[in-house]
Amino acid sequence: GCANDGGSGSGDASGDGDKPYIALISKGFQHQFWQAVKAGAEQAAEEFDVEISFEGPDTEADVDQQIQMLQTALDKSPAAIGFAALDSQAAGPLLQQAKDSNIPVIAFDSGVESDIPLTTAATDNLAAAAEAAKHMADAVGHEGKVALVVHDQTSVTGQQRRDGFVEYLEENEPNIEIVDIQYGGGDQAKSADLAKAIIAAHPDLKGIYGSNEGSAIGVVQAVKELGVDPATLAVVGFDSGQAQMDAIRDGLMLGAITQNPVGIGYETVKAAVAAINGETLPKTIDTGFFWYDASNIDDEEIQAVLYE
Amino acid sequence: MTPTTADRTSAPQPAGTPSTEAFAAIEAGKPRLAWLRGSLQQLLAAASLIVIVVFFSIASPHFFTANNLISILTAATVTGILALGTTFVIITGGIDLSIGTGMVLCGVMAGVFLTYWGWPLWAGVAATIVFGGLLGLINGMNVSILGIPPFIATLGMMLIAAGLSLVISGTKPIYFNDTPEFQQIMNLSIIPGVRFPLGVVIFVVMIVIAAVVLSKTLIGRYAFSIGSNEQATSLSGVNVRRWKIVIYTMAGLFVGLAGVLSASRLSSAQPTGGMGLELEAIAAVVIGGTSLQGGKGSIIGTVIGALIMAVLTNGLRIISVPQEWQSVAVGIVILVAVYLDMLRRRRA
Amino acid sequence: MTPTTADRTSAPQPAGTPSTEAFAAIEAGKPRLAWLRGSLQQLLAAASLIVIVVFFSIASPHFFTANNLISILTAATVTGILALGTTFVIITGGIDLSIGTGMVLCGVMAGVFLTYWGWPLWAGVAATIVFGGLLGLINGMNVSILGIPPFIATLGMMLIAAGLSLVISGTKPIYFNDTPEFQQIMNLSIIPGVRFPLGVVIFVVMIVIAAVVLSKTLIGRYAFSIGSNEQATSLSGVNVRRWKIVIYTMAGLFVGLAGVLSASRLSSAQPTGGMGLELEAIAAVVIGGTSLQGGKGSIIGTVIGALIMAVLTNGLRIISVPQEWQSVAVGIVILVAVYLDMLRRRRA
Amino acid sequence: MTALLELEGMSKGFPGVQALDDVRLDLRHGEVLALVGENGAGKSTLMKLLAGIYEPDAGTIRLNGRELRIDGPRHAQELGIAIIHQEFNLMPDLTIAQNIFIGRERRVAGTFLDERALNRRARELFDRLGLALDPTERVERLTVARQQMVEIAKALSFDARVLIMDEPTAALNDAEVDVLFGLIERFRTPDTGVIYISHRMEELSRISDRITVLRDGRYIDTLVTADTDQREVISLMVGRPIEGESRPAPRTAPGEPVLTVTGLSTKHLLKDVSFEARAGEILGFAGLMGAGRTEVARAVVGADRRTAGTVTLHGRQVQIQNPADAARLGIGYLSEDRKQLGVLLERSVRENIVLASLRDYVRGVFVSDRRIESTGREYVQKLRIKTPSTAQLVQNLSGGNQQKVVIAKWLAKDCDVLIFDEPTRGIDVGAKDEIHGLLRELAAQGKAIIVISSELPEVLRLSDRIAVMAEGRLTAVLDNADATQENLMEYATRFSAEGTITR
Ligand SMILES: Nc1ncnc2c1ncn2[C@@H]1O[C@H](COP(=O)(O)OP(=O)(O)OP(=O)(O)O)[C@@H](O)[C@H]1O
Ligand SMILES: Nc1ncnc2c1ncn2[C@@H]1O[C@H](COP(=O)(O)OP(=O)(O)OP(=O)(O)O)[C@@H](O)[C@H]1O
Ligand SMILES: [Mg+2]
Ligand SMILES: [Mg+2]
Repeated sequence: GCANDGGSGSGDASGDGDKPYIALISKGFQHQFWQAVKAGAEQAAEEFDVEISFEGPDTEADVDQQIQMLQTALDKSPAAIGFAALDSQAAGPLLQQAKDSNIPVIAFDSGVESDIPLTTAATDNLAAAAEAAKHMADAVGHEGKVALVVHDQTSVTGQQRRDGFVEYLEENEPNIEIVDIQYGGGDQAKSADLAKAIIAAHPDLKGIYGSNEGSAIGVVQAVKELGVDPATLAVVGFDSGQAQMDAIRDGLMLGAITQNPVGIGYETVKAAVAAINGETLPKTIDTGFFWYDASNIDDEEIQAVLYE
Repeated sequence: MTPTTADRTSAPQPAGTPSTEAFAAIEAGKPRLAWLRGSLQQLLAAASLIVIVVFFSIASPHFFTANNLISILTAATVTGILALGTTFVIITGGIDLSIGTGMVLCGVMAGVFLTYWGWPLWAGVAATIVFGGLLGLINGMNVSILGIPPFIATLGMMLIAAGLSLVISGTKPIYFNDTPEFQQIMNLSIIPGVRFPLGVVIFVVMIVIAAVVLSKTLIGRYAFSIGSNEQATSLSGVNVRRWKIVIYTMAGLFVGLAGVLSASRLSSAQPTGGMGLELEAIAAVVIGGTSLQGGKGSIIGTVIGALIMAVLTNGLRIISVPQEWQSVAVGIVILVAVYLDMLRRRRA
Repeated sequence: MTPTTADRTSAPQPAGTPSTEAFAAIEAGKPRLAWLRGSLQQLLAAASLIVIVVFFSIASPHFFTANNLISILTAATVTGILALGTTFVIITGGIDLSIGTGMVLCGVMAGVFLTYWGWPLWAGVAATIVFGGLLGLINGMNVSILGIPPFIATLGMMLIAAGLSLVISGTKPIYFNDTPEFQQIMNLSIIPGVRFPLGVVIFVVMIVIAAVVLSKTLIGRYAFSIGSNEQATSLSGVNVRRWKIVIYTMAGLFVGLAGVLSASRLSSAQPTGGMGLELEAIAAVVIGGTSLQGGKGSIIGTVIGALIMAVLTNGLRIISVPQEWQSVAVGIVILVAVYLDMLRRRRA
Repeated sequence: MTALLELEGMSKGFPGVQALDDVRLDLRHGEVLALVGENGAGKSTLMKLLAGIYEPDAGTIRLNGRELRIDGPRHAQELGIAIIHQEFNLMPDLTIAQNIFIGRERRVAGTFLDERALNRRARELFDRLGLALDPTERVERLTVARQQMVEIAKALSFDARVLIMDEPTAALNDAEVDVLFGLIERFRTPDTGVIYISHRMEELSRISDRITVLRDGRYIDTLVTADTDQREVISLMVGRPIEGESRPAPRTAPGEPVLTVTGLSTKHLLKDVSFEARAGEILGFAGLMGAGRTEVARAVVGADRRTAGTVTLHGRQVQIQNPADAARLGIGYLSEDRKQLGVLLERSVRENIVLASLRDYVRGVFVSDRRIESTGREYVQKLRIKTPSTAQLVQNLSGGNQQKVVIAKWLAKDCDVLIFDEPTRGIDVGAKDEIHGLLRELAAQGKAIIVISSELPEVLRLSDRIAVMAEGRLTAVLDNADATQENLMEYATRFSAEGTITR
């Protein structure tokens, strides 16, 4: 069956419905991360008794598709909009249109560079990636070669998770060399194939960082297929998901950063409700991130932000 | 290319061999009538489109509103313009897979001309369209001089364009901050009060131009002829190579224009994406009844195909069909629409 | 003047440029010798592949190592198996766009059979392959009974499969925790000490099976006939509709197997992705010399095509070409390889 | 006075075949020069050299005494050489007018096409030539004969000095042949000349002034038609004498009916066609162009939809939905349209020969290439198919040899009923005799053979009984003894319902 689409059954809610309708346009919908955001949003929708819909383009390269989704959402005259922009400027005219129609906009995930959104519920990706780099540095003994498998080279999250990692190492770890940065589109098989090529090209590689769920699992897969000893090659990941959690428990992966996607979804809807009610909101809502590894993976606090 | 069994049975030919005069008589009133008959059938071809529109109008009060219909046309504009150019290529029996990423590259080039190099608006736009033509020219030469099969020639171009967009833009979007008028090309409201964007007007103009070129000029005539029987066309003394190059180049000009419009719409040149757009555009062409074997096709069909796709995508969102079901629904509707269209033609 | 290289040309070939087969045929009535000559030429077709391999071997010491070569084969396995099945479809003059997302759907079904329903391993795997055949069967019936053009029929299936994968899996990966042996299908090391995965062996076995089916059975013979002249084949008393269904169904079985292998490799059924894989597989087929017009093609060519793609992707990464340049390089190499192959054939 | 066109020392080789070897030919002003030779003698190849399709390996071409090279089809057109190819070169998706004037469209304001003007020009042309063609009709809807008329009209629409016709009458009826000869006579002026290729010997004396004979790619001789006996030409062509023609002796005991067709009708043409074909006999079908003979055959084998009618085989009524059903029941149909519906051009000779009977070559699941090769070779020898090997692609064979391949395809399959639609189209006199012999042999084995032919002499020579069609109806079934060219023509032109008969 189809997973929790309870809230999005009827699109007529906004016009004549009893409940206020909030349209959420995310950057994707197929990945576990976005499904977790959706789950958080639905949780809040239940709690605050509002109607929501949750949509995102097929890939994070599809700016145009996202703009069309935003356009369609506006045409449905919602009470509020939650928006995670793939490109803030590209969405400019539509955001202006929302403002002109007095539809409050709440930004989430990486945010929207504009003063129209009332607030932003997001992870600080630069800081999160730096945290991953710190753990990587510890694991490789502060020297040697490391490589990155990043999910995307043009999206803001891809760039921030790359740059946060790279900048931390450049500033703090003079003896660590970054030998390669490759992009696998978040596709597991493709990421696995390219991680294998990186490992082949650098036999003395000491660590690889995968910047999202698909990239990280791909790296783990590469390590598995090549039979590399996990003790000699540290793998650091991002986000959660069953496969990554298993890899950490099995010792194939050192650890990973997890955001709080459920929190992002929840806070977005909560802020939207507040905005509908005319309340004032803080400029940003930091939903936080966490490092987890074999030592703390079963902690209650961590389990709450992981998803399978 | 060759008449199918079905065609043969369906072809309505009077028995016997009428005399010359009889032919002359039939001739007298024929072209007009035949044209009427032809366009009536085209209108019938739009039946699926109408059914879909009616369905969504009943399903949601938000669908059949001026604003939403304009949104649909806006959404159809870029794919539609790509599909128009590709129609010519497909009629010759070729294919162009490079239109999606080619369009993205053209958008990036618009950014280079206008933002990096600071050219005036008109020059930047013109240069971008010409650049699209250049991509098409290369495709055309690869196909017709080097003899590389169109699928491969344009697949290569698709990959090259995808890479070059990233290289040239430095993997970052380029914004048109110095030429704020640029975004008006797509977005300017031409009717005060109503949000009727200039881009849609451009789309309509391009439809008319494409239709005229296809039916009234040598380009169209030779496109049909080449797709119908390339060898015979060549033996008739037509310079098939040259005309193929012309046709691919023309398709490239459409790609350039689509690049301008999509960048204008987003007020930025996004260096990624575009991959998959070619399938969407080709689907619009084929749904519109143009044959991938070449020799058969029409502009109005392509427009209907593009509209079917745009209406479906929009309508399913408007009635809030869960996203995972949307592509299932689109797939089924495409199958049914094309099947009904086949039936109609077989019966006709 | 050289009439175009379009393969379909039925009229006389230009002076001094007969086809390879004609050349081989001079061995008047000696099929064995002709075969030898034919396969020698196929080996020559691999020249581009060899050049690329040599280039990368020189460029990096890490390229020509046992481990890396195995990585390349592993990477080629899934696309390669898809390409094998598609070769048959393309030889009939058809196309199958549904193989990418169809494969994803098959993976999800493997998860349903094995994890949700707890079937034993062999049953789950068999059922998945059969399920792939079912998808192919539907494609085949749409194409041959309803008469929907292959491009549209399989495009519809592509969208439907993409949606159903998400619906059935609940947009979550399905893990094979209850059947840990499942991941051995792809990953089991068959040679102790060396990591030579079972999946690659399966790939090789499938190559052999496909080659035999294509050259030695009615399926292959009729695929060529249908692609060469469908109407003449039909009038010769061949049940073209039925054989087309058989061929699409067979391609579907390959899709099912690819679904098993890709899910096995990741020990999970990922419900997303697959889109774009069809172009990659079709590209492998066409690079291998199979004509999209139908009537011409070979399994060995497809394998070479798949290897060229896999070697390129791997090699460019090994020598650390910046990623934005990689797709440019792949595009150029594909163009050049196919162009040289055309030259060789024209000369032969 | 110099000749209009002179060829000297022309040679052209293909891999494994020397198609032409030191051939010469001269065409005088105002004459019709016939070019004859067996299938594969090199006639079409020689003409393709003139049309700029092939480049000669050696040889000189002189037009009005001026030596020249022909660079391509366009150049040939500009030099005033127009050609009707043996195989059609038409664009099926375009209209007749568009086909005729392709590459020569006139434009308004330098840009726009004027469809009306184009159709007007075409209609003027047809009026001038006296052809009944509708300029706006799409070519894919035309029968083979009409396509041939379009090709002829196209060639005559050029302002040509040299007109080359490669077997223009192969698909034509006597009536249309008369029209064509009229056109040729009108074309012939003191400035022009015609090269005319045909396998129909009786035409040569009617139309040609001189006859040039080729054999095995070599020049043999040129004869003045008026002083030459037909038999002499044939023996020069074939290198041996050929038996005269004779009509079959009346059969004493008519065989059992094998195929019985009753009340066959189709949506557009056929009305209530009933006939039977008996074991051991050849049933001929005669009629004018478009009379519906092809349509009868197609409807019987299920290639076209029937609106009414039953087919009975060996006394049992059968359901035939498609040609596969027919083939399974032992009914074979050889199409008149060789290129579109007959051969697989890009496949080998042997593959084509076994296409209809491929199932017989399967051992277990595998196809036996060795047995295919031996069958292929058997028929190559039996029908004298001129090819370097059975692996040769059919597209590299001469037209007549391609036709032999199609015939071989049906001979190789064991059918009870064989329907041959224009089986000897493009086949030389010698081979025609042999094929007639083979058909007789098959009939003698107890099969029912149906032959559709537009050549009345062939129908008369071959058939035990003759069915005549007009406007989709069967107007007569005659015993051979009662049939003459005259009464067949009379039945073929019965254009109203009154003459319709059953059986
Ligand atoms: N493209 C080609 N490749 C190889 N062989 C060829 C090619 N074209 C013609 N031939 C061979 O050249 C020879 C002469 O062929 P051509 O078509 O000129 O014969 P023809 O006299 O026109 O015969 P027909 O009466 O059957 O039309 C034949 O043996 C034929 O097989
Ligand atoms: N593909 C087609 N589409 C439409 N009409 C056709 C087609 N083929 C044949 N016809 C029509 O069917 C009628 C009968 O054609 P058919 O081929 O059966 O005649 P025929 O007696 O075999 O004569 P011939 O073959 O010499 O033209 C003609 O009026 C013809 O125009
Ligand atoms: Mg010939
Ligand atoms: Mg006929």
